[in-house]
Amino acid sequence: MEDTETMFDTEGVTKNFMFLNRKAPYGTIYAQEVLELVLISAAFEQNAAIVFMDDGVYQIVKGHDPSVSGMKNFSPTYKVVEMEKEDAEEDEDIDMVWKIIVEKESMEARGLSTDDFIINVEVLGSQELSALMAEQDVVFGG
Amino acid sequence: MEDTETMFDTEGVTKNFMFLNRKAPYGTIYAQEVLELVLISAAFEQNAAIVFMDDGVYQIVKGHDPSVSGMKNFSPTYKVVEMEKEDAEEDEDIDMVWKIIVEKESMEARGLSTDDFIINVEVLGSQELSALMAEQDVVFGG
Amino acid sequence: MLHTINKSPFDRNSLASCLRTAPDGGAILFIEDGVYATAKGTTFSGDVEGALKNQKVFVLGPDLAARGIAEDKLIDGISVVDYSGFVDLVEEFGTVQSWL
Amino acid sequence: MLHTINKSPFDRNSLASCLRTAPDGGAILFIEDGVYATAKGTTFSGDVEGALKNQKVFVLGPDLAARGIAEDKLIDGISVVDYSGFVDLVEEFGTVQSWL
Amino acid sequence: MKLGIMVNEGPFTHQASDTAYQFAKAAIEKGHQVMRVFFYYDGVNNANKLSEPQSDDRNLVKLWGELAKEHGVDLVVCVAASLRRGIKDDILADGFRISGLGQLIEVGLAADRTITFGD
Amino acid sequence: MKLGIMVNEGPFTHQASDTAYQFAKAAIEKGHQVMRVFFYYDGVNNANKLSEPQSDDRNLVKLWGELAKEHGVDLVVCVAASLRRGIKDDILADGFRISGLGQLIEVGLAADRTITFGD
Repeated sequence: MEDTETMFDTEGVTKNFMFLNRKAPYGTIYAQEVLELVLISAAFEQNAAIVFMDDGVYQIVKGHDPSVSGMKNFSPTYKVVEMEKEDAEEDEDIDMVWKIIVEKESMEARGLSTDDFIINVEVLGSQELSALMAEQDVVFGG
Repeated sequence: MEDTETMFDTEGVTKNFMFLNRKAPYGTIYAQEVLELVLISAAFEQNAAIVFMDDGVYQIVKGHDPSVSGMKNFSPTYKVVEMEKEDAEEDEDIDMVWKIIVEKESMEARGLSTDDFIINVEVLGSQELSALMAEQDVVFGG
Repeated sequence: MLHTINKSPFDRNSLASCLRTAPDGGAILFIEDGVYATAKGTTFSGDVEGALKNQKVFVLGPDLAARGIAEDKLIDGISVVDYSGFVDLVEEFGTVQSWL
Repeated sequence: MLHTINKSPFDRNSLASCLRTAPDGGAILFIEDGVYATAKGTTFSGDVEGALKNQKVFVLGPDLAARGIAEDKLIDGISVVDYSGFVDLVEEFGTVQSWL
Repeated sequence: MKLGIMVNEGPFTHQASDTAYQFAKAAIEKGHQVMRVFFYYDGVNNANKLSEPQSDDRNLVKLWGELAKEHGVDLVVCVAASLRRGIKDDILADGFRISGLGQLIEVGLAADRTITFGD
Repeated sequence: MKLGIMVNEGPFTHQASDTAYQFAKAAIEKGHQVMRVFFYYDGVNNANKLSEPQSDDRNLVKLWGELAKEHGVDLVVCVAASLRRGIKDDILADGFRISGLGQLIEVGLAADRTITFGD
């Protein structure tokens, strides 16, 4: 498969990747296309912190229906991300650790709580998120 | 010339056009391409209010030199806009009225004064700008 | 005059700029990511409540639905329109200014 | 950790989000329209002065020049780098986070 | 009511083109006339006929073209903006034509309302 | 130092591609290796060979191609993002190749630093 074709020697390399989602869904495509990147990364069995902060927290709110605006509903893909995370936790042959995180301050500023989200998330305050950032090797999104 | 080719009957129609510049130059192309629109509009001899507010006020700051960033300096084009305005004022055969306006609140929030600008501008407070907006037929930019 | 706002108030300054300069007696229509401004209980709800004193305020229903915002979460006094209602607002309120 | 900020603080919330979460002891580099945050006397100068307590702060010279911001207008404590200096910062401070 | 529409962003990346299309369609259904849609800035990318979205996604290039064909809407792509971005006759989708910026001022003069969709 | 670069916006509309190019050039001049530049989102528009800027403006499509040719930089355009936006082999500029998103994760693993330029 083209998507896992390799050119560099990365045998045995493990890194911490952060996917930082800060944009609202539908108004721009960033939320949707970064999801494609997250899913591809699973094939490489790397650690991933999938973070929702600022307007990115709106990406995982329940009840999206963009059909009347003529757009595609990519909301179910977040469930796939959640499944990948759970599979990695359950399968002892897979070393990768995935985290799905919401920044507390962003969530509260928007009047949201974890009940509003379609997936299970870990809520971190800015200071805890800061500590997690310091552990990353590569940060995508923004 | 293709740019003044017409398809609709607009003989004798005069309107007030506002070109609202709210974006900083160079980071995005909007400032540059809206200028091209302002200049084309001169051929139609319409009234124009060219307004700089929010980060748009940075467009007319003196001393731009984007060459080291590899970009084109379109700053001199604002002088052309100013000349069009002055020509319209002096030529009694031309009915169009052009205004070049800076919103006071936007200018002050950025620590700028009219001395910082490469062209002469009229400074209006939000309330005065509001009154001018109410007179417009078409608003471009944003 | 009809003002459209298509950006989240958390991300951009369009809402603030519109409220500072919009002539009284017009209408504001929130579309696309702008619809986040119309929900109750956010840090920007107060600004929109203030706007309701001088402007009629509308929100595009299809964009609310896209983002999962139920109509019972809207700030009181905001009316929901569909694309057909959007066209009506353009006809009724005259010049359109898009805050981009 | 190196943070780049390429948006005007007047237009977007990147600066605020970066300052809220950036780990101490790293560096912030302002590029593109982000360089407007580095001038003295704006409504955001205080935020950047605050950042200088926990982070080293840099600004990309070519982008200052593009926008006509003279170096004597910069907030004290900010260092100017060129593209070569930008590369050095990436090498020195490790993981790069671009606040877009 | 006679309408002019300006579209400033390409398809997919921003919702602008979607909203403009839905607005134009609704206006036509109500009996209004969309005189012209003018594509400026990255909006010129709406005219790239090579665009091939996933099968379950909307195809904006095709949707605009169909609107032009069925309702005689004039779809104009700015020549200067197109040259820069590589939108040329070779890849211009059906229903679009390339012309100058004057066409935008003209529709602003001719239409009862002109509305912009962008970022 | 081995570098990976991600470019998220097309030429001209945002400065992202300019900054990425200047950064890549400076890194190479200092003796670092730019392993790969990956173009995602609207970044795929950097590979449109029909792009024809005004004669006094920079030509980013050509500049990237020259960098690839002179210094062996691997310029990869995301296939999924390209299909949507109509960037296909017919109009693919010299020096670019179309491949999958895995190429971005791969360079993230192989490079010492990976840096993103976007909007």
